[in-house]
Amino acid sequence: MKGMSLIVRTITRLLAGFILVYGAHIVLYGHLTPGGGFAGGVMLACGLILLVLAFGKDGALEIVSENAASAWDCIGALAFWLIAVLGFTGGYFFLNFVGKGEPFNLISAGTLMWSNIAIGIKVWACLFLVFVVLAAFRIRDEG
Amino acid sequence: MNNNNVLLPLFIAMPLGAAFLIVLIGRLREAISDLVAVVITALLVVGSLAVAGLEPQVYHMGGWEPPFGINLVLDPLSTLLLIIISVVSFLVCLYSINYMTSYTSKPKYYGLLMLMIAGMNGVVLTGDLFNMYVFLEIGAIASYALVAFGTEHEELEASFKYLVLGSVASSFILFGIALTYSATGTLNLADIASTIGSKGLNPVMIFASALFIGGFGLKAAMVPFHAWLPDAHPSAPAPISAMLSGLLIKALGVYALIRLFYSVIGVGGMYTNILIVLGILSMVVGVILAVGQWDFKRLLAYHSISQMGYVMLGVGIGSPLALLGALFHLLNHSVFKSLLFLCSGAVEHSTGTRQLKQLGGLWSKMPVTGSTCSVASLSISGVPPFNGFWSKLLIIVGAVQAADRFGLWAYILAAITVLVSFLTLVSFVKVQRYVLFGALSEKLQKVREVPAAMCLALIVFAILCLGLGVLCPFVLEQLIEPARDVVLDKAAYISLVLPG
Amino acid sequence: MGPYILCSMILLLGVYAVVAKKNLIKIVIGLLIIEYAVNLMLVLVGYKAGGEAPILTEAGQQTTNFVDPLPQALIVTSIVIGLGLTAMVVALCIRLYEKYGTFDVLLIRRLRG
Amino acid sequence: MLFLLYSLLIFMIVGAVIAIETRDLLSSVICVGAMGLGLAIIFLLLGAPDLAIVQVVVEVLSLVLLLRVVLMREDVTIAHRYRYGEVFATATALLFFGVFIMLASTAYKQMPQFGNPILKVSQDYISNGFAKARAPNLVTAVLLDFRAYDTLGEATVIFTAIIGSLVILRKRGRIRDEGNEPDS
Repeated sequence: MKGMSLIVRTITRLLAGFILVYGAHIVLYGHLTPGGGFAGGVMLACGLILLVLAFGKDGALEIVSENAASAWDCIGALAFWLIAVLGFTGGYFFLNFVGKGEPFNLISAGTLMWSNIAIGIKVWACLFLVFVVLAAFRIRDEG
Repeated sequence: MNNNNVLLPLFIAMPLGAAFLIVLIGRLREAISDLVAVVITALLVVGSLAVAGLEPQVYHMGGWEPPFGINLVLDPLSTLLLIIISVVSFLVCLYSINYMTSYTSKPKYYGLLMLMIAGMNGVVLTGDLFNMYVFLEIGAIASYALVAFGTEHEELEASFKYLVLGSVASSFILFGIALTYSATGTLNLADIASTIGSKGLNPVMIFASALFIGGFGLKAAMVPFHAWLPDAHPSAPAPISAMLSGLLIKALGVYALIRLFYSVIGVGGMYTNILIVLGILSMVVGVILAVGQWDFKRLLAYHSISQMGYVMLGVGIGSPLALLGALFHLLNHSVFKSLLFLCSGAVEHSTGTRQLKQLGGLWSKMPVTGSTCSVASLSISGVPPFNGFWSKLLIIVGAVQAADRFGLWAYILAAITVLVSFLTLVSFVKVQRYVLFGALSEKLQKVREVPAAMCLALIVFAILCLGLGVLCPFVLEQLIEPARDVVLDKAAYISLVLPG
Repeated sequence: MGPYILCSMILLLGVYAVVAKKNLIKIVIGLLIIEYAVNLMLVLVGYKAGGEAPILTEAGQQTTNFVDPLPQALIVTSIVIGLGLTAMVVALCIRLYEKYGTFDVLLIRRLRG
Repeated sequence: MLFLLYSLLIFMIVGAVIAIETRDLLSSVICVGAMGLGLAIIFLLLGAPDLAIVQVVVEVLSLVLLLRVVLMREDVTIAHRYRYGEVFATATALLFFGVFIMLASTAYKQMPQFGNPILKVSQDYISNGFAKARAPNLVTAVLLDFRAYDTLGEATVIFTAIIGSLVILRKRGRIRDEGNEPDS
């Protein structure tokens, strides 16, 4: 897949940064404001997909390769799983084992923020991965 | 009562973690994925046998009391399903080590297999309606992907059909959940049961239960909703066919229906009649379609529909004896149908075809596959002393005993059951005749027996077939009767989850 | 009651598309429509007249006239499941198109029954 | 407020009809996108900003995915009118519609009135959720604390679906050796 024109590239470079930062904000502040790991993760993926569309597949894959995305996918899932299993330290699967802290601060509500981050990484990686694979899928010539 | 046994969440957490891990590190060495899968399923077998002796108990996820949090419920019915799932999936993993070498991306295969096991364990253990939906989707989505694993024409097409029908069914189930939530204000199964019990069935719950019958009935491949199964089950790789026919339609379909209609919604006359009609239809239509088949796996798939009809019939009749037979047949069917699919896989692995007319005389070349296939055929046809005989006998006697409720119809039901059993026998005599006996054709002279791990899985299954038949009274008393008592006692389920 | 009826109409339209249409893309669109209808039903069931979004904005806020947060949590899950299914069905459609060169279901029929 | 809800619902129904009946696949997909955005506005209207955000971003992504399929071929209109299904499919659908409408018409009369949910369990989340989970966003509190197990399931579903898509999109499914052709 080839990239697009210079104007598109320049605007995308500016815009993608904003989208990525906004996505990260949605992930981090999910327990305080509307949003959460999932919505933020999709936004992060959309930001990267925008880069793929503007700069072509090779340009974006220099930032995150397919293998790396696949690995991050598993790592995010494992991290969330680990948060669940670490609840056993308090006696229950999925116990909110981190101290709850002062409400309305970023570091509060125990595991909620960490869960959001794990989900964010997972969702970002897997959606980016599936887009890249779908975009790269070429129909073989017959015969 | 509530001692929060740490094993309960591990039934879901272990296969989930294993799935993530296999996909992450499986790309380094394929052998790692074999090893992890076999070890984890072996641990699940040990775990399921360990919880078999325990008292019924409830696990509160995250320490939140029901109905505010999600809870896991272990009672004898769940235990029965857990044991079936663990044992079959362990043997299937063992079998896959060699069989799946003819496919690419083995780690992803094991990852999806683990996810499917996690989904089924989740459905079987959960005590929450929406959570049941979520885990049902995990199992179902994993199975859609596994059906398409070979990525050939038929496989993709079967998978598309299965996916479309399956996700429509899931949507109906979710719509039913929305209605149930609206009517009762809760999602906890026991809480729903107690709310409904005090008010009686209102039209909203009737609507919801109709959606549940449609949705779960499709997952269980009851006859008006069976169109996907004869395509999907034969298209999958043989171990996956064994998982789908042996486990998935039971855990996602039949178990969920039993749990919802006996423990939660409560069975009235209308529901039982619907289940009986669906059961009879499945039995007759399934076996009639099966008799004319010449594709080995497709024939087996139609027999799955027919045999699940037996289970549904027993569940619908609902007398203690018929339920006992239904649950025992559930166990037996998962053993002999898995074995038959694995045998068909072994034949396909060695000869490269599964058309009955191209086979023949394999007994001399593949003694292990041949003898285990015969054992399974005798089992499914209901020949004593194999396990299928006893469960069919119990269902037939249960149907006859229901004469006081259904009058003459009870005898007609019993007669149809016997007739279907006979047709099953005819159909499997055909399989024996064309696959194992007769002349060995030119092309098949070089055929060899399958590798040792595959043989081991086949032999263990055959021993289970025989063992379940010979030790029938013991199995009934230890496993099936407690499960049956749980099914019939709705109040006990409510007081188990919501004490006081 | 009115919103429920309209919501059911969307559901039935989706089912109609899945059953009657003979084009892969139309069937996928039917699935998406069914999914919208189910999500809509869940949010309608949880709506409380005059209720606010269930998010506290300051410490010690006493308002409890919130809409039901539980169905909303369920819908997030269900939307995600829907996205996963969409990704998968798209992959299947691409492969089927590669194999058969068409989206027409009537031409994609190797399997019997 | 109710007027707006009804007009949005009718907008969605119209969108659905156009999406199903139009012969142009591209506009069909775009109509579905419009329906999804309508759904997002309904979420916003009914006090669910979290859902609105999720719905919008998911809608964008699934639209991109659907366009990927539709744009695979140059000519995206449906060439000829299809004969409408077999008798069996039509009969099943009609039977289903009949049963559905019959049951729904009695059920919706008995359901709690729109705008008056029962709030049996949820009242506890609303009154005590903040005190227990210490998260101001109650939806996230339910999602990641009270029902975190569901969310693990949800993350697993998307993991499964993505692995499944990768499996389906593999170039080669089987490793073939001499004449190992199952569908000959």
